Amino acid sequence: MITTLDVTVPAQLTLALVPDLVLMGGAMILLVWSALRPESDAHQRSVGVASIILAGITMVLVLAWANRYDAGPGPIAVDNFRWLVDIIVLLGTVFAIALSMDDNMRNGIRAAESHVLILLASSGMMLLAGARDLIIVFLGIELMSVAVYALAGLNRRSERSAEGALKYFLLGAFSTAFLLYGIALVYGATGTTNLQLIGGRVAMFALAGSPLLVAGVALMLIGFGFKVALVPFHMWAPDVYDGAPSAVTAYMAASVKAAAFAAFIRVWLEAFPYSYSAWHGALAGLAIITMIVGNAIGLQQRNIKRLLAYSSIAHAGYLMVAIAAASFQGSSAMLFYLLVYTLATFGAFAVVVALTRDGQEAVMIEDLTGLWSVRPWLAFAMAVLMLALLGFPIFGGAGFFAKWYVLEAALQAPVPQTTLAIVLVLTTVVSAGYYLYVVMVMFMRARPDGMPAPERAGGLTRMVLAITVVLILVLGVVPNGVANLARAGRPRIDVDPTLTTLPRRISTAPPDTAPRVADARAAEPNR
Amino acid sequence: MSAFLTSIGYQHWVLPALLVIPLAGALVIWVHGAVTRPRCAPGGDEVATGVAAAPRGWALATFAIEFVVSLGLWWSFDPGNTGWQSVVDWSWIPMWGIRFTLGIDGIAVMMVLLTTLIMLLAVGGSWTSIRARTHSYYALLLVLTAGMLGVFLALDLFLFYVMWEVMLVPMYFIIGIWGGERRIYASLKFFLYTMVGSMLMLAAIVYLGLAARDPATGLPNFNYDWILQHALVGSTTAKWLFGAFFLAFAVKVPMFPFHTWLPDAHVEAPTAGSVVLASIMLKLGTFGFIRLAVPLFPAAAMSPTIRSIILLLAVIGIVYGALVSLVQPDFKKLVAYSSVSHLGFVMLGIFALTVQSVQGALMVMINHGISTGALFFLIGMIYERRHTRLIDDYGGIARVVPMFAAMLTIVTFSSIGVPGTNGFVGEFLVLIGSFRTEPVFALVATTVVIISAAYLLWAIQRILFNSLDKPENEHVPDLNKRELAVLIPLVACIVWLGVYPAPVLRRMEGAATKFVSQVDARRDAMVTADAQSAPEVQP
Amino acid sequence: MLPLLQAAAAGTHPLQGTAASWLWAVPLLPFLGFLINGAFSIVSAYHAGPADPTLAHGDGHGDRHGTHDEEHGAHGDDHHQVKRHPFAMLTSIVGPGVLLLSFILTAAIFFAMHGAGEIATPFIQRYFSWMPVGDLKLDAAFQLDQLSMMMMLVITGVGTLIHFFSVGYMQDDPGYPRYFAYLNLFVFFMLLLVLGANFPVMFIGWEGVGTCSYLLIGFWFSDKANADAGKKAFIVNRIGDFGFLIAMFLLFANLGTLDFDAVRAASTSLQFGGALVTAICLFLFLGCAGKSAQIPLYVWLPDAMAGPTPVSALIHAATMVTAGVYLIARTGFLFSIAPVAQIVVVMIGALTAIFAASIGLKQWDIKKVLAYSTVSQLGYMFVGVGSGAYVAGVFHLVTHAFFKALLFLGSGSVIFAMHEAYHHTGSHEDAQDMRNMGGLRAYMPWTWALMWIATLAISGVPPFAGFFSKDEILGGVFARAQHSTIADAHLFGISGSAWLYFAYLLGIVAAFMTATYMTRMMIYTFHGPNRTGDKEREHLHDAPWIMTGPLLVLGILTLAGGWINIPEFARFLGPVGALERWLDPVVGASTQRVIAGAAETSPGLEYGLVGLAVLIAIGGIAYAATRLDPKSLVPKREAVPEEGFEKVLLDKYYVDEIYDAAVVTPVVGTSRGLLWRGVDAGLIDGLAVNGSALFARFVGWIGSQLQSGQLGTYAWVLVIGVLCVLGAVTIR
Amino acid sequence: MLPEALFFSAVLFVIGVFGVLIRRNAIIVFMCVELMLNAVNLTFIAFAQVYGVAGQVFVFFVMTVAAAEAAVGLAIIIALFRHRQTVNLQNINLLKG
Repeated sequence: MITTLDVTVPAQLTLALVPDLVLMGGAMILLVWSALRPESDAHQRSVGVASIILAGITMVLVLAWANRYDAGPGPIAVDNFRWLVDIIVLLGTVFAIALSMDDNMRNGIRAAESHVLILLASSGMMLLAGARDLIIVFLGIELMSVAVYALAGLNRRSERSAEGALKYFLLGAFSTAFLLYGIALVYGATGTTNLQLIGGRVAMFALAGSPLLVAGVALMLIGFGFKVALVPFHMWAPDVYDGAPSAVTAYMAASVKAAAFAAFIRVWLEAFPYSYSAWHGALAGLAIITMIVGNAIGLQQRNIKRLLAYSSIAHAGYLMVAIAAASFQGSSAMLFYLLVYTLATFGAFAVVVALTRDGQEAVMIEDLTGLWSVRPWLAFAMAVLMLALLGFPIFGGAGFFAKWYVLEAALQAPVPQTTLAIVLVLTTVVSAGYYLYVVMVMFMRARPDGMPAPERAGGLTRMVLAITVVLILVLGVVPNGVANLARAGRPRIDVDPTLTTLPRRISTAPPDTAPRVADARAAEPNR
Repeated sequence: MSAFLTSIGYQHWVLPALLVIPLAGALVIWVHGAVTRPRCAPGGDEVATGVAAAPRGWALATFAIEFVVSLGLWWSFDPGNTGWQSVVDWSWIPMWGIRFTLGIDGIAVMMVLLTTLIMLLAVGGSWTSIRARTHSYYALLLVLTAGMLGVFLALDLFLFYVMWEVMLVPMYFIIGIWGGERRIYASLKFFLYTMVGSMLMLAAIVYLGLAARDPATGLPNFNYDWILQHALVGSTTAKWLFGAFFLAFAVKVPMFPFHTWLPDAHVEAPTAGSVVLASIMLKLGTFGFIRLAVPLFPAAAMSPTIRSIILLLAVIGIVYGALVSLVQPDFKKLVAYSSVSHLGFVMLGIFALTVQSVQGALMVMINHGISTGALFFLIGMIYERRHTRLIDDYGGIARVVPMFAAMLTIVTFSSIGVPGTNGFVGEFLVLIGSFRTEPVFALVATTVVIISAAYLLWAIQRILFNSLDKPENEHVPDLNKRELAVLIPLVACIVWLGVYPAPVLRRMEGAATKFVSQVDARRDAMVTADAQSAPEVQP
Repeated sequence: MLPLLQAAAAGTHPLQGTAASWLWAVPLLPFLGFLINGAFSIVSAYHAGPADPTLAHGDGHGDRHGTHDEEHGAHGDDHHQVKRHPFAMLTSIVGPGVLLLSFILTAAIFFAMHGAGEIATPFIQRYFSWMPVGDLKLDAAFQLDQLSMMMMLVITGVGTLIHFFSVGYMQDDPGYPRYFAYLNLFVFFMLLLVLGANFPVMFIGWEGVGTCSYLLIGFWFSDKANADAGKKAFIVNRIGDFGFLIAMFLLFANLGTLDFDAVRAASTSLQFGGALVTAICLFLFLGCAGKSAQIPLYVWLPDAMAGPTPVSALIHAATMVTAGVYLIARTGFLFSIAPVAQIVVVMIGALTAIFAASIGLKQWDIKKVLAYSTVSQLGYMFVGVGSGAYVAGVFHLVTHAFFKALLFLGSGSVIFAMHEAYHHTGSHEDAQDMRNMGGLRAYMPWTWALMWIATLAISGVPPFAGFFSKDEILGGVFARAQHSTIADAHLFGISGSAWLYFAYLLGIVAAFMTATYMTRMMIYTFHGPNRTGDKEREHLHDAPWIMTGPLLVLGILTLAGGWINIPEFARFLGPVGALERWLDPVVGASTQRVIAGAAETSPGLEYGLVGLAVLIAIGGIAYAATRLDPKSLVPKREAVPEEGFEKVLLDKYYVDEIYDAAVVTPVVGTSRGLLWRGVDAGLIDGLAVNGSALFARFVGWIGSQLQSGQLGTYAWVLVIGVLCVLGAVTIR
Repeated sequence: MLPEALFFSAVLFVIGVFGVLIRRNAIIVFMCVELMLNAVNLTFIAFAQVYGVAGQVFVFFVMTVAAAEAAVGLAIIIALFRHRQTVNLQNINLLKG
């Protein structure tokens, strides 16, 4: 019998958390160092470099830990899903720090601790990736969020930054309360906070219809929905993205979302597969409305950061399709998607960073007019990134495969998600309206006379841009390696031996409307 | 000839080579452009400054090589063999069941040859009309070629889809950057319109690949032949899937009422863009019907209701396109609407489902590619001189530009379908074949022989004939040698295919017959299976 | 039948190895001429443009005036230095030369055929496979039989004469080689039409001649009226071609073949008078009505006079317009089993004959008179072939080719002379209006004499050619009205017999009108005082011999043409019914089927009919000669406009205007207003396409309005979302 | 006992929600959020009566996290106050659209 949070088993906690702990510890040390010296550009950069190195070390550690260590069904998951999410998060971390070093220079931000905050947020994300207990989930979310609240308000000279941070903080805390309440209710319904135990008990005691559980699931859905910016819990996102420094925005749009989604899908796959019929309607509805509204409002945007914000909302909708599939196909698809999405988002924000001038309030699409004639490579990169976000084959590189994988997962699910698939493809067409608008402005409008060419982008920005674009394009032709990893990176269900003897199909709902993970796994061919 | 081709292992490398050559050419031009960019003033007149010489020269050379390489297919293709030929089958993404499979049948061969020929000529048509950013232009043209050929060659549905989308982007840029006044609107409309259809097709392809999962490995499989045999879907599902494919292809064809992107795209695109759109891209839609939509879902496509609806739309398109052409003030738009009419014939031929009508549809595809391509070239040439496409801005210019007039007249006759030109062969076969199964539709479609004569003759009368009453038309120079070199191959094809189409028909006969018999047989088989209430097979 | 066919296929046809194996060269020679003349034309006209046309704005191209003046020639009205085309000499040799060669070859084939004795089956030459598709096996094949032989003689014979005439008529035209190129091409297609061994090959010729007609009518394309006329001819012809196509489709769908021979063999399986064969025949006749200018599709032919006059003679009188008659004779085996269709053909023919004749009565343009006359005469031919009197119809086709070509060429000479005269003085008068002529007999005696011969012939005065052929048609109709399969059929509840009698009556009346308007034309043109003008008058003279020569030959043919099919009552003239015997293998069986074994008309009745016809002809001439006073005419510019019914006739019953109002305007209006602006731009593009884009933007706009920046709003939306989710999971 | 505790905590939670919705002062809104968190804590405690110590452990975590959150949150509010001289949320709407 698994007990909740048995701290006496180091293998389940301490050892399993070594990479996270290294990152956290390192971040603490860097925090102290960053505070030791007065604020200056040089200091900011050196802390940044150190942060990147730390993130790199952590990544090496993650790679070393992967496939080496088995912890059983404890509060910390030790599976490929976690490691892959860690890698995606750390990749984002490196990009974010790199961009933020350049962006800080442009905006006159000298706060060296910004990089450390990113590291701290990342450690929260890594915790989320490995969380198999609702307590850990909560801790991860909060660790991540508190750091990001601070990051959002990083630009102390900017009123917009402060406003964004305030909105993020208040609404974030508000929604955390819902999440927490949901956790409490689920705990009340099942008596445990361990995900796999919840799943097992729901099945064993036929709790799928229990009002406490259903309400708890719904509130947790809302809590996660806020973190990943689902409509109608999305309203903070455009404002916060707009106000925060571009590098932080990228980090929020990509990594925060990736980590939240990782926890989201793990909770849903491990804890709530047997309450499928309870949550599926609401979740699918949120996915549909998110895809539609996100893309539709995107059409109205002229500020690139807001445009990318709505784009990220729409992408959250697409990812919800993978969750709605309620299968390991879905989680693999999500991993692949998150990686590509992280690359594309950081790439796009790198362009924003490259276009930012000091003292400029916001980068508007009009600033891109005729970019092709003055900064052809930048325009080319942006076009690729836009097409990647659109999910266009070859020219959009891996963006297409990401969508492809999600579609495949949706249609291959135990209950094929045909409606969601159709909404996904149709709203993709809507999204073409604004992605192509960006491309059009860059290539098809002549640059007005007298419009200054953007300053030459910083080296790190260009590096981020090059890496993301090249990776996207390469993965767009040969996705094999990453796709194989993503397929291998499924959450592991360490089935509780006490549950195996019990009938699995206890449920208040009719049997065929309540597909289970077990079914999903059976449907998944053995490979 | 075929012995020589065998000795160089032609059929083993030709298909990938056809894709690689243009891409390599594009890469060379791109790199050249990137290296020499500082010398070119962006947006400047690169023809006058000589910057354009390198890219267009390279493009011409690449397309010439491409054409010569593809020409071997004429001999290496074995008309007696109805299977896939020159197949290459490489692994691509094994875990998703995606392979890189190329192959040709009689239909694809002709389409490939048409494509390589038209693209070669398109360079000639762009020679002086594209004056800015020539490096990018020719590189995009080459990429576009690879995409279009990929669609014709793909035997893997995934690959088909990828290629289908790949050709969209270069065309989007070609219209959007080098197009006319309303190019931005037109290019976006073109892109979105096409994408609505193709995204649904993507979902359908995924569904099919999953439905045809390999029982041994559990992997989806997107191989065309495999899906044809193993993707068993229930009749309702099949109708939905067919609907998705239908939309994708119907937009591309374009069938009434999905055609309104075409006039805008045609009018705003630069000459070569219009030519490629009309000559090749529209054919991809009908090719899609022949290759995918109909054979994959014969029972759905040929179910009485759906079939009648499609035939009705086709015939409406035929008549409607012709009538709307009648009143167009813009010659390019006129030809665009006439394409709606012509492509309606193709759809009629395909869905009438007789050997004659299908062969006729294929001929119309080729003929329309040649004649309408030539028409757009001619419009482009006169546009370069007078900078107007409005019919009323001309009049009587046959006196000033006799060679242009001669060419335009011949091409017009071909488009009208005067016997002895290629246009007649296709239309005649479509109609005579359709009449056997769908006499009423064929009858209505036949009335268009009258309207088509009316709109085209009226148009060329107002351009070439009547009195030369506008002073600015009095000193328009006639076609130059390069332009003649572009047109003469097309005119030669017009006459050749009108007088002696048998070699082409023979090469396509196997594929067309196979299409008809296979669809017929599978339709009946599926209807019988349905009657026995076969359970819905879930993927 | 079948063994014979096989014998033919096996190459044991009696014509095998004779001159007939050169059959392919007959059409190919004119085609060669087309290529050469076409090359002359284009090479001389073409000045290569600059390599970069965008930069060139017409500078440095002052040397292209040579090509500017194409519109002049016979029609031009400016003073200009006559400058012959640089290739004029070569064209003059090649153009008529190829035709002459072709005619000689045709004659050789004719003699080979004549010498070979009775040939029961057509001589079919297959050259290559044209459209082999499934069970449709279309070959590029020629078929030589007595009918096509006869047509070939007419085409190449009359064609050669007209080519020679053209050398004189067109020599100063800047488009001289182009003219001959078109003319040669026309002859090529016409030969294809008559030689084709299956319907589609015939159809190539069928549309090909239409195309050439289009090009030649619009030869002086700088004048909008000419270009309009060409276009109109093509489009109206296309209406007919629609019928031809449908007939082919019906044949193929039901009989599975389109070869004449095979269709003839398979036609025996068709039900006599059945709906299918009637439909086929009616659709075929629609084709004929278009090509041969019958009601309701005759409207293009009068306008077609816009072309050069020799073109009118060749295409719009002698050859192309008779293609419909040829087609019915060729497919007589179908028509003879569709009596209802035959009634339709006869009636349309008869109505056309009288309708066009009545319009001819009031035309002032000399060519227009001849044009309506042609329409009217074609009506006669259809009465003939429609009533199953195939030989009579074809006979009239041949004689009409002679005398109408003569009339047109004669009128060409007149116009040529008038034009020259006006040209010398720089006058801008209408060279074709009879009111400007008068008394030309004194200036152009040859033309006068020859045209009178033709007039008498067309009026049906013995012993000229027209008399025999027209009489045979009228006699044939009368006989069939008495007894035939047609007489037994019913249309609209009226017996075929009554229809045929009615047709006969119309034919008689039309014959009277024919004599009248032709005499009117001759009197106004050649007799009475001259109205050309004092200065101009001295320049009037007969045309040069290159033009008058062909006229002479045609005059002889008009005189003697009737001899080829001498009727029983005139057996003293020579061998009776030579043409009938010659054509017997082709149309004999069909004719017999229609006659259904009826006895010959009684000699008494026959003499009566002939007498009536002659009376009518002479009466018509006398009526015109006595009632018309050329002295009262004034030149065109001084003439007062007609009123009343005369004006209706002059304006051709306003048929063109009615077509315009009933067909053209509504179609164009609907297309523009409803289809293009309404459906296309409004409904599909505006509502569906841009509408859905707008709708998406509207949704986005609503969403972004909600995004007010107010934290309170955000919290409210969030809580509403919470309630919705809670509701969704709890309420089922 | 359990139903009463749950009901009470639910009422507290809803009060907190309404506070967030209605009040316009950033500090008070934040206090309302804290109220909601404490409502949840109450729920945990109530369930801990049934299931054991885990719920109580959770409450400690929540309290700690709330404290950390408060620190960051107040800092943000102060940062904004420096710019705007107000913490009234109605006046804070630079970012919208």
